[in-house]
Amino acid sequence: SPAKQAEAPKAGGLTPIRFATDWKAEAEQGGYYEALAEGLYARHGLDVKIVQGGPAVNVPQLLGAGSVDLGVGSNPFIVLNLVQAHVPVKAVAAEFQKDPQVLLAHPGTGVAALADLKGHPILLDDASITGLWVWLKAKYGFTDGQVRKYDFNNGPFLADKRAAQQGYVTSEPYTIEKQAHEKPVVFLLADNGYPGYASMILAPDTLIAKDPAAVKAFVEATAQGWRDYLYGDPRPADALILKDNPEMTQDVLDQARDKLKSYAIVDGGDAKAAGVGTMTDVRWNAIFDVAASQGAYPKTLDVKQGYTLQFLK
Amino acid sequence: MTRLTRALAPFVLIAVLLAGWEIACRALSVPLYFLPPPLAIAQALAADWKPLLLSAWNTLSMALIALVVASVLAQALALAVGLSPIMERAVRPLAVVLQVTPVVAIAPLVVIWAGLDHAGRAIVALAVVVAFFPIFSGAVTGLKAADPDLELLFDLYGASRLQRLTRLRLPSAVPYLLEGHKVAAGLALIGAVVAEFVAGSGEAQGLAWRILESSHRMQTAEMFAAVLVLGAMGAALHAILEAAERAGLAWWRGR
Amino acid sequence: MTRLTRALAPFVLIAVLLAGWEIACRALSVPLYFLPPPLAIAQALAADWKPLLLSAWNTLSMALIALVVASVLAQALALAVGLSPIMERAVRPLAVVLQVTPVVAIAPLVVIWAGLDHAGRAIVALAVVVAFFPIFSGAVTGLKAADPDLELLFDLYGASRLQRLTRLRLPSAVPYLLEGHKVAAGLALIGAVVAEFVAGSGEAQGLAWRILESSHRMQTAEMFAAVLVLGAMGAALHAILEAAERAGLAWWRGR
Amino acid sequence: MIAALSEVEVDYPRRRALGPFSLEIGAGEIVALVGPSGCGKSTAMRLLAGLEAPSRGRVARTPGRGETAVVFQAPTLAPWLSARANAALPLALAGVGRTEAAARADAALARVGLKGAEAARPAQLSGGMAMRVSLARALVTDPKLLLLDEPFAALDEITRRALADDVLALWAQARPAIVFVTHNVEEAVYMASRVVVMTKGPGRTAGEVATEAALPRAAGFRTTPAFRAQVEAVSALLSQGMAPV
Amino acid sequence: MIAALSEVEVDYPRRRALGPFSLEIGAGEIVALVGPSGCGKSTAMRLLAGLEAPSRGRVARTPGRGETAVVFQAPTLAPWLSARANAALPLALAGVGRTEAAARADAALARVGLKGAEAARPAQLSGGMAMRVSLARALVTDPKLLLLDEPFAALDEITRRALADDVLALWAQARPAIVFVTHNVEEAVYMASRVVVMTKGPGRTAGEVATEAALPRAAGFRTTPAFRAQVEAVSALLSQGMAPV
Ligand SMILES: Nc1ncnc2c1ncn2[C@@H]1O[C@H](COP(=O)(O)OP(=O)(O)OP(=O)(O)O)[C@@H](O)[C@H]1O
Ligand SMILES: Nc1ncnc2c1ncn2[C@@H]1O[C@H](COP(=O)(O)OP(=O)(O)OP(=O)(O)O)[C@@H](O)[C@H]1O
Ligand SMILES: [Mg+2]
Ligand SMILES: [Mg+2]
Repeated sequence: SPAKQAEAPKAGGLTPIRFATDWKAEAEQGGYYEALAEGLYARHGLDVKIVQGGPAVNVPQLLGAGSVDLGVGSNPFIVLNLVQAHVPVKAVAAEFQKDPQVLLAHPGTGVAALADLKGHPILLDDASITGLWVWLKAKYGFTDGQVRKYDFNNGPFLADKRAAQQGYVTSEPYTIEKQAHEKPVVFLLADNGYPGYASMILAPDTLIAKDPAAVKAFVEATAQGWRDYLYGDPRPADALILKDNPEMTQDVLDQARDKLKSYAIVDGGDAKAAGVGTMTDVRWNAIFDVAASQGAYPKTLDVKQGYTLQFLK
Repeated sequence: MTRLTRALAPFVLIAVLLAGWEIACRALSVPLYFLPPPLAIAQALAADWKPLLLSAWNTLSMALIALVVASVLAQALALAVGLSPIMERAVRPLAVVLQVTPVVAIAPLVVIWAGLDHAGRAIVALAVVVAFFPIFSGAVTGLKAADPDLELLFDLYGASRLQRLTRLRLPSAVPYLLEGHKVAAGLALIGAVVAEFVAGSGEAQGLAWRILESSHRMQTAEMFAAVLVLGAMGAALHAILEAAERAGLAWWRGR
Repeated sequence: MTRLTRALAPFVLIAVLLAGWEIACRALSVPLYFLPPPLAIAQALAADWKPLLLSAWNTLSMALIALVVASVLAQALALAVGLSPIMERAVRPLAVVLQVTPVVAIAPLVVIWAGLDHAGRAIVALAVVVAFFPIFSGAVTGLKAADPDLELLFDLYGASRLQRLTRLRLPSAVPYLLEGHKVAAGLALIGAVVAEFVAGSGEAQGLAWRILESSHRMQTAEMFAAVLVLGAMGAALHAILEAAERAGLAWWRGR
Repeated sequence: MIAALSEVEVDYPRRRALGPFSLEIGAGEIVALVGPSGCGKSTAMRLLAGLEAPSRGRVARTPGRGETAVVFQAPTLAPWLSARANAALPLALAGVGRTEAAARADAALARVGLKGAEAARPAQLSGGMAMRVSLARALVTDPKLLLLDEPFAALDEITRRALADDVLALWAQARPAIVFVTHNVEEAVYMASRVVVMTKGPGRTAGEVATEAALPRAAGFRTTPAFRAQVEAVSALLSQGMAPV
Repeated sequence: MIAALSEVEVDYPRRRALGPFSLEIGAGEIVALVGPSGCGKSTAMRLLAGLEAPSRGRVARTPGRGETAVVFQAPTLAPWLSARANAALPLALAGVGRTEAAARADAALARVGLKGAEAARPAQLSGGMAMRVSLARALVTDPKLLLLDEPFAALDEITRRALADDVLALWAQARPAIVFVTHNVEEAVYMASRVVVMTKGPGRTAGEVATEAALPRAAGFRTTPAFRAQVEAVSALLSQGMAPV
């Protein structure tokens, strides 16, 4: 039970933290793994255990039930959903200033901009349908009828020239090119005005109230982890990732890390000045305006309930 | 009185269970998003009944088509197999492989085959895969359940394989076929839902869409409401098949 | 000769199908990631057989535990229900609701209830949900399939409800129970896989993880190899149950 | 009075099966029921056993639960039980211990000439053997009312006579009321204190023939003129009852 | 010769069911098989029908497929078919048209006294009626070999005699070879040109009694001294065969 975990004796004086990621170990979690591998968490007084996610792992639910202490929120809609469902969980840092989400289309089909995808079938996963799809509909007038299920298998996309598909800038463009020898047209949503953060650290209110120091320690150690992963020696993290996820390969990790840097996913935007993990009220309000414009959320929703800036410098 | 008791029994048990659930939720103050109490589910149901019914209809129609297709295919294959023991030994393992093949694994292939513009076909095909086996297995078992003395009689009169199949084994299989369909009906329904999870489109939003949406938005009460509608559909389908089974068996036994 | 034919039949059919598949793949030059030809799958199998077998064992053990639990629960509940028609009317709709409840919907709750560190328990519980219904339904149907004249005899000798259940209805249900278990075995296997899809975290080691992983990476040949292993397990389990059914029915009929 | 049917009628959807028909069975009486095929004898037996309710008329019965034993027209054995377990069934249901029940069942099976077949399953028995297991099952308890529906029909003359004498010997000990259906008129007269003849279906009473001679019969009873006369009387009633009315 | 068993034996796992036993059935012959319950009569019938193979010995048969008709000891009707459809089954299997098959089945049912019960299901028939449907099914075709396993056991004396005469009339038309099992010695002598008596199981031949009188029997045959003498002879063989050897 959650209560018991929280009061479990600290191993060697370290605070035990179970941290749930939103996907199997990959370069997109490099900062967390680097912090763990380099002992940054331990140096901050934390005994962190990373619980791998997957296509069906629902991090907010795990947090709400107290099964884990901290977790990754993939996109800001998750935070809005938490607020709407009155789940006492908050975002405490945003590791990705730009969401790496992309839409992919086939080359030579006349799709030159996102707006051209109107009427095309678009393959989206479950989380994206309740997330970025809201933004896409609002901005481009897409309709639900275009949505097709994306099972993280590129086959259906490759088989249909009219199709578009979601992806991570760090992952799908590379794998598709490798598999199908076709360079897909890539639209980074963030470059098209999508305001969302990604890879946010979520913390339950109880933990924030009871042990704010631990939360702060985690946020700081993670920020350091990201800096080290991107600009230091990524090998400790890579080794851990490859161990947790034996299906991962080094070439995929390398190209993903390159993309994280070249697109300035982690250290672009506000982070350039304010450091890794930063969030702002302005940005959150912008996010909420987009999300609520389609009627998916009541205008009265108090977005401030969903995040706190108290752990950021 | 007893008739009333009988008619009310399911409702009484359900009411008792629901009351216990409601009380437990309140007593332990379980958060709504974790496990919603029945009243919250009822509210969600009342608020959303219109889109829910529409989704339910979408799912049900897929499931019914799938059930019919599965029924026809499974029985046809069982009959073909019933004509020759060698065919049976050859086909049966393949049927098992089909049964244990995860829908998620073959969904992309089926989607490719059906084309992205025909999500409905893909859903039906996947639901057929899920519902196929109990009917096939029941048919194969039933085809062998004929009275051995009647089998001797058919030997005696020099019945052809086809005659034996249609005039003896198929009628003998009726009780097993009915049972197989009862199990398959639920599987067709859940198969349609699972298929929509993995191969659905936004065009005809079935219950799976509602369930996933509510689940991701942590609106657990809404999710339970959708599951409840699904359960009610399943129960109704089952009740219809149960009645059909009773009538079928009475016909079969001749009393 | 015929014996040989019989033993070889499944393999011949499979070989023919595989050959057709291989030829079609080559003739149409289907890309490997869409639909791999059998030879590619065989290569994947040969390359990965060690981890595959380990994963298969993990999945199989979960499925077997689930099958046993489902069997015990379903039969116990069917017996309880068999004691009173009112209980039956009350419980049966709930069983149907359980059958049509999508594993995906309840998986998060079950995972939380089982505890994140006991993914195995959650997987077993979910697989039990999937495998439960055919056994329960078969048991309920079978409990009613007793010879009406024997029922009269039990009336006459003033048998108690329990006596009637254990000495008449349960033995009469044997053929239906066997059939139910045959269907449930495959469902337990696929249930374990699906449960692992939705409840497994990165730590999970079963076949599901391999299937998903290969599917996501479009290593379709590897995915088919894993599905093939799953299918082989299913076929083996089915063959065992089939033999058990034959023996059970021969015992039951007394010849 | 052990059981009585008063003016009973049994209707099935498209067919009347029996009646109006009346029959009173006194304590310790042996009554034979004869009549054409399909006239409602088995139906009447089910009414006497309390296993069916009449569409009209009244059925009165005094034996309590477990005090009636029936041999149905078909063997009605549980295919999954051995001959011994089938014969022991009424004892098992009455809570008699395993070993005692088995011993008594074996004795009953021996009495019907099935020594050595105790472990056989119904599917391994011949038609007549199965019927005898069914008879053993009825004899294994100590019933107040014994209802036998053509118990000896599948048996050869010699086995048949031996079993008839056996049933009479059993009767002499405990004096249950016995009603039995037979198509063998001589058997009816030999065994019963009263032979009730039914008309063709839906069966009514065509007549009754009572036998004065003491039960069980003295040796040589079958050759007495009284016996022959009664057989003739029953046969005459039968022919009468079968003529179109 | 239509069918012959030469020194056949049938073994079941723990029990010998028959033999060594020999029997030759000539064309147009009527043979009655009598013997104690469980001696292997039904087993011998299955051998004659070609439905079972002996453990030892040889079975020879000349009738082709569909030229043998059998009435099993139990009715063996399809519960989902009406009496008419059950009786018409051999015709349907032989490819006879629907209307003709139904007409012939109705005629066969009428012959066994079941006019009016054509639409009834087996579950709605009495024991004797079901057995008669089974008999009608055997009579509906034109078999070369007719095997009847206690066809009249569940029937009253009058119906029984009428049916026996009916079978004989049928025989007079087409002269099939008939083998029938019965426990009624008088019936055996009345109907058969030859009565084969079997010993108690595993059955061997205890003896044979042939009847000179022409078939079908002249009226009053049952009252001739020859008839009585043959009945006595068969009964004597039976008692002998049942004595422990
Ligand atoms: N499947 C079987 N397994 C074992 N024993 C069997 C089987 N079928 C028959 N028997 C045995 O074979 C013997 C002969 O059986 P059969 O049915 O031929 O007897 P029958 O002469 O027809 O007797 P009845 O007059 O009672 O019908 C019996 O002792 C019976 O127990
Ligand atoms: N379930 C039923 N539905 C319709 N009719 C039935 C049913 N059961 C019996 N009958 C009819 O009731 C009548 C009497 O049947 P019953 O079995 O009592 O006859 P019976 O005198 O025992 O004949 P038998 O000597 O042939 O056994 C028959 O005409 C039969 O067709
Ligand atoms: Mg009767
Ligand atoms: Mg016999």
